[in-house]
Amino acid sequence: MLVADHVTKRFAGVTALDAVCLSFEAGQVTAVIGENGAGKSTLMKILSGVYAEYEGQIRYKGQPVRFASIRDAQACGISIIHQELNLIPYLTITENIFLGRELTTRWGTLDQKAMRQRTRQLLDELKLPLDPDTIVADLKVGQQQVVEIAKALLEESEVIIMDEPTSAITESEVAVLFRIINELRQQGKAIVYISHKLDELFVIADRYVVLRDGRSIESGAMQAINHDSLIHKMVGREVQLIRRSSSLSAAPNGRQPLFSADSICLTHPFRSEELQLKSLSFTVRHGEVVGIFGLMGAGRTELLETLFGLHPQRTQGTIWLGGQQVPIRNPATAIQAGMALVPEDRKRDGLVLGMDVQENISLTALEHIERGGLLNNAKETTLARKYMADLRIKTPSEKQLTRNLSGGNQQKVVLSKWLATNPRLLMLDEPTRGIDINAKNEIYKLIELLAADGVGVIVVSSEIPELLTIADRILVMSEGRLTAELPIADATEDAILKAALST
Amino acid sequence: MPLTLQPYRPALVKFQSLIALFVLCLGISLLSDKFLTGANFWNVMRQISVNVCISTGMTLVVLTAGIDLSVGSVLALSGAITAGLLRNGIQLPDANLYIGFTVLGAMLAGITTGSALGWFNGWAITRFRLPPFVATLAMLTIARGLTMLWTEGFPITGLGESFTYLGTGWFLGIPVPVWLSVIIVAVAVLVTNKTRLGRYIYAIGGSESAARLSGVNVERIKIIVYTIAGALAAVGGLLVTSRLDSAQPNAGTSYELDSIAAVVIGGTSLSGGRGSILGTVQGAVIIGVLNNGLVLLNVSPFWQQVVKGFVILLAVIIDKSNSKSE
Amino acid sequence: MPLTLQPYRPALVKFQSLIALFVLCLGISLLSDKFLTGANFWNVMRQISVNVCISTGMTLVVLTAGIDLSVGSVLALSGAITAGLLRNGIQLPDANLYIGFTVLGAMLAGITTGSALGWFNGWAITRFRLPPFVATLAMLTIARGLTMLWTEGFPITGLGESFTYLGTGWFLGIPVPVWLSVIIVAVAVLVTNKTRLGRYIYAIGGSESAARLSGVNVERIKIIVYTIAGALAAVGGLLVTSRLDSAQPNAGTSYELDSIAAVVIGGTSLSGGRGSILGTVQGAVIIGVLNNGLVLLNVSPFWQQVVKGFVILLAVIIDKSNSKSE
Amino acid sequence: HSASDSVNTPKKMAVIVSTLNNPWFVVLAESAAAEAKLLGYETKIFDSQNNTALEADHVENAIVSGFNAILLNPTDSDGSIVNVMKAKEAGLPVFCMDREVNASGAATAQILSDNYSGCVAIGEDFVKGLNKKGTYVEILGLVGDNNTWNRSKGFHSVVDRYPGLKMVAQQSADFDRNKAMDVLESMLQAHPDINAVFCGNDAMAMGAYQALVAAGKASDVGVYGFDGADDVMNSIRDRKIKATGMQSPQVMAQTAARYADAYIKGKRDFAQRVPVAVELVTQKNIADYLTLTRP
Ligand SMILES: Nc1ncnc2c1ncn2[C@@H]1O[C@H](COP(=O)(O)OP(=O)(O)OP(=O)(O)O)[C@@H](O)[C@H]1O
Ligand SMILES: Nc1ncnc2c1ncn2[C@@H]1O[C@H](COP(=O)(O)OP(=O)(O)OP(=O)(O)O)[C@@H](O)[C@H]1O
Ligand SMILES: O[C@@H]1[C@H](O)[C@H](O)CO[C@H]1O
Ligand SMILES: [Mg+2]
Ligand SMILES: [Mg+2]
Repeated sequence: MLVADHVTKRFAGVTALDAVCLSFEAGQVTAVIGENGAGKSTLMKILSGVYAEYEGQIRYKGQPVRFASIRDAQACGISIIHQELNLIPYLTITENIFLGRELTTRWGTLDQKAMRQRTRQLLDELKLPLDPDTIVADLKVGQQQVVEIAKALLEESEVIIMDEPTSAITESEVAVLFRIINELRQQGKAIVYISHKLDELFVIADRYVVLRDGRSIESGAMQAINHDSLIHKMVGREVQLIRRSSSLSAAPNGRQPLFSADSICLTHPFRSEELQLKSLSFTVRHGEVVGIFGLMGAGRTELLETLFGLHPQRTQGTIWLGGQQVPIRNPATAIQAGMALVPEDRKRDGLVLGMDVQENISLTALEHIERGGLLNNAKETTLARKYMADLRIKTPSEKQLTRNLSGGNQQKVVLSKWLATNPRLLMLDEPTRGIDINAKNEIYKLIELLAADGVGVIVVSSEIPELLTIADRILVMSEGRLTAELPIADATEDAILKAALST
Repeated sequence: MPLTLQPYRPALVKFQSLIALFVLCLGISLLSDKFLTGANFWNVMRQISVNVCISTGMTLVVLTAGIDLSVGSVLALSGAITAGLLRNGIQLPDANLYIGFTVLGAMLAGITTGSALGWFNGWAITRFRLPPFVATLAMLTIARGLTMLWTEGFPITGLGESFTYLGTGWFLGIPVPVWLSVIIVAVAVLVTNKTRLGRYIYAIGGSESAARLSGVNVERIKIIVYTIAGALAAVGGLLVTSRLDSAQPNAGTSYELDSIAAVVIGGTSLSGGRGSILGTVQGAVIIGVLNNGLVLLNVSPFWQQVVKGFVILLAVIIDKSNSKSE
Repeated sequence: MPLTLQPYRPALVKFQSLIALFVLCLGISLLSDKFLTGANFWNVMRQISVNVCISTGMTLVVLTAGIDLSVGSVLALSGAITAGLLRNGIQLPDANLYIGFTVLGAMLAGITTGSALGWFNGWAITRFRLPPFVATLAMLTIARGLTMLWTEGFPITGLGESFTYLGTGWFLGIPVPVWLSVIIVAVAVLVTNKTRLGRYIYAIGGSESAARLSGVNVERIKIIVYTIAGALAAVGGLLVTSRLDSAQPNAGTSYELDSIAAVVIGGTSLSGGRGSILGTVQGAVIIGVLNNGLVLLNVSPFWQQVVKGFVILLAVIIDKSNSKSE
Repeated sequence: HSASDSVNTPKKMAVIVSTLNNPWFVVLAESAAAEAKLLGYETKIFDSQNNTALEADHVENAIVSGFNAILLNPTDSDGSIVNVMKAKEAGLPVFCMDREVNASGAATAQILSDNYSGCVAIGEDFVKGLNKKGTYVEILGLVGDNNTWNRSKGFHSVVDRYPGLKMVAQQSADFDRNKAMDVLESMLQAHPDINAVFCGNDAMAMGAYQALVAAGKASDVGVYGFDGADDVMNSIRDRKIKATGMQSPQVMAQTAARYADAYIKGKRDFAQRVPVAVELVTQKNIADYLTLTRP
């Protein structure tokens, strides 16, 4: 149905796609897999008319096509859910879904009513119980992703490309999405599905296509392959996946508490009588990895932000680190005390995208690279190179702009900049979102290493398997409250979900 | 909350400046009993009508995250073109040619001039990806120079009653310029809220790349918006010219600042995507009332600027604290 | 490509405007043999030194994604304060008090004034989260009003040779204002490239939330930056005042536009995070050479504005196409 | 020998004016340039845009470009002194037009319009016109411009001696026609019963007049201006405006150009100040005056 024939795409200095050949069939879900930076999104942007300049040929229903614009591709029946959220923050859900395809009345004015109605329908189908007039900026990332999905489903398309549609949503929403994908498949649509969550692929995909370093490597039926060989094909070598080592979980229990939070409360920014965090108390021991689970909007991000001093005026409660009370004042104070926060949105809050790798890594540690009051370039480069080597950051040089790195490598840069502060307590908010299995694995290893060094780690994640792999203890949050504290031995998927749903 | 975006609070967004305006009016009327009179009301309304025209266009530009510094010069050139054609027509003595202009014809020529300059702004900005600040700064200079060339530095005066009616006449008990600005505002409100164009303007300002990915022809919309801004500056030029019965070569100098002030006081974000035409009208009224009040109270010209600066600061702070996050 | 941002190309970023500058100089020197003379060179350098001072501060502000419209008025007030203190000192006849000022003391008072006004800008912007455009627009008006109040609308003249040396003297074959601006630029280059402050300025402009999360005290840095901008505007005020041996109440009017033009022509992005001091210097030189060239070439004053506008457009377009991505 | 020299390389005169944003100065500049051209010089007009610093740039540029004389309309009587001195040091004679610089011996000669005395005359006519009693408002020019104050002071030096004449408000309209209209409209709200308006220049007088027309008070309130601009001269003829102070930009400009020509040809002894009277133009004597015309 849709065929890429020797498609090559070059960016200044990088060949993102190198003579890629592959095809997508009607009535099938084709999974495109590959490491971060393999070229998956670039290819999808070509297929959907975003990039009009490339070498090679695209054939659609047997005819060679060349989409000059997004509208062109849309008109031919190709729609796409982009990996990056592409919503206009200050417009409503309805306005976003219909952007560029508004319905109009006889008078040429916008037919708000019809659009609102259709939006409500779509949201119902996707089980997103929201008012169509809600402003998108007020939605959680996960909800925004569902809106993106709705946007792609608005028009009857022949080909629907989904570039990591589930990176920010929870399992119940994934289930809804899969039900819809199944319906689309039955209607004979071609679905292109990209995800780093390999387990999903086995549930939903019929075929797989592997991209590695911008080249198409292999394709085949999903049934004919297993988890491990899929990873092998992606990475091109064996990967030793982290499995829980039982010895680790036992160790920290006996140790001294490193960090404790006592009765942390956070009032709502506008409704001061309402609490977003309701008296949370917990501890983290030296070398312990504490996982925090919760459904979308449970308040996990707010908790980490609060501990880090981002909302000082609205915060109550106290925190101690290494026996000393740390005032909740601002991030600088938190950093000084030995805390670090890898934020949820790495592009907006984690990195200065217009700065290069080296400048991003050193940003938190500038006082260490000063000589005589001036920043020392050699020291800075040394610092950056150390982490580039330790974390295996894939970049042509430390002078590359972080904007041009793939998601996984960006995340490693964020980690580096916090490791450079030698933190005693490392807080990670969704550290592996959108990251390929290999990079994920490396991040797990790193967490393990840090813990072995005595660093306390708090990991917020929406993936229960991930928490079960790396955590020593799991806290569960629901509506701003701690609802369970489960030692890893007692932590089962059921128990965790139950606590997450309780109020 | 630094890390999350501000939520949308429709009620306050729409009427954010009203509180500041109310406080201001109350203050002045306590100090002067001439303030709250019918005659003074129409005065203020007529005086702000030019700024309302210009600022309506400016709002559209600012909503796309742009800016237009050239409005004052465009106003001057358009007014001068209209006045020149009205007075002298087009004369080509060599070809023994003389084309006279009706009032309507001359006005259309003026508006066409403004639109063309605005179009050029939009074209330069999209074609060469220039920062709007620079492109329109260049136009500020260019259009002023062209005005000087066209007028040779002299005002063009004596334009006839049917033309001056536009700026000075009354219709159904309301001054004509006020009618005109009300109509422009009404159309602009309709466009921003009820048409695709309006939707795209907000979308581009909210996130240009997301708008582009949704298939919005960003370049075209921007060109349209700058063209509208130019056309509305030209309408402002007609009003000023007609009101003074004279096109002044230095008309409109530094109007861009008053206009941007109206837009921003009215709650439109200079980074685009958020704001409204009605907010801008409120901003323009605040500035107009302030100017009027300072004169009514006979505040010394030295102190006026100081007071004006602080009132603008206060007005924006009041707005902010009313739509404040934390 | 609309959707991707420009890649990093250090060599071109640093010297982006040089090509435009070179073309400009070549063009003028082909048309006028007076252009490439030593005397004219120092002329141009001395003429741009005020803009260089102001624009250095403006660059820092713009790098944080801010803007400072008040520089012209701050310049005027600071110059007037220095001149007033130098001439009259502080006299309180009631208390039978008279405090005289040395040249240095008066100059310090002027710079302190500028810094205080800049600090106020920064404070208002961070404390009330005002858009810098509005806060500094208000300051533009306030400082101008204060200048009028302080001077009572009259220039303050006759400031003595030791003071006018600053603006008119030569030292080691180079005009003193040129020395001063070179020193300011050198320090600013050092600060932006080699200090934490500089790094934080770029980081805030690149992503304010990421900078805050990295432990940068965003508010403090911004206040510092606006204070520096005020102080440098004051230095510009001293230069103007000293050069004319007179503090003019309306000095510096619309200098903000020239200054922002220099910053933008020099390749600094108005959305912050990208740009450099040296780029700005090149921008200021381009504007200075242009002004000088138009005069040398005997372009009529009305045409000058038109030509100037187009040259600014062209200069920025040349830059753009040279640092273009793909 | 020297005659053939001057044929090969024509001598040049620079005309530097404070602003071209006002027709009055356009006439001044163009008249000076036209007269210089008539006398066989190359000329160039520089616009200082009311900015003494820009004026300094122009003087420097003129020196460097080899001009032989400067016909200067100073931006500011004090602020322009250094600029005149700079030219003098470089050996260029400077002839000031319209406005003076407050330094003796700096300029070779100053051909001046006397703002203060001109407004004294207007003040006298004003007193007469109002019969020594009534209320009035004043509209000032740019408050940072010393012409504004010279005019205001000249006017008040007369009018303030009459206790029956009461100024009820004083506001600025920046020499701008539109602003003057706005300002007077507002002033009329606070003071509906004034008898006269004194304006710092003719552009503002026209704006004021239009505000009065709009308010239906044109026949009750007398308007006084200053400059002798076309509009106002016509309006005086039509009995719409009471009086203005007629400055003669052409006369000043031509005189300055002729003096400069004489200097270049070797003459050195010039009178320091050559006053060109500002003449009071009223509805009575309007017939004696030509309107302001371009060269
Ligand atoms: N605009 C650009 N400029 C320069 N290089 C780019 C640009 N866009 C992508 N690249 C590079 O092209 C390569 C492919 O990127 P792409 O986004 O297609 O990867 P991906 O397979 O989608 O990765 P991920 O799983 O992280 O989403 C990467 O090396 C990336 O750095
Ligand atoms: N911008 C906002 N406006 C209003 N309420 C908000 C906003 N952001 C968050 N909230 C509320 O704060 C609470 C906690 O949100 P938080 O982002 O901390 O959740 P989370 O568990 O981290 O969810 P996610 O997994 O989506 O990141 C929720 O009740 C949410 O509705
Ligand atoms: O004489 C001129 C004109 O009156 C002008 O309107 C203002 O400046 C004065 O010097
Ligand atoms: Mg991708
Ligand atoms: Mg979260």
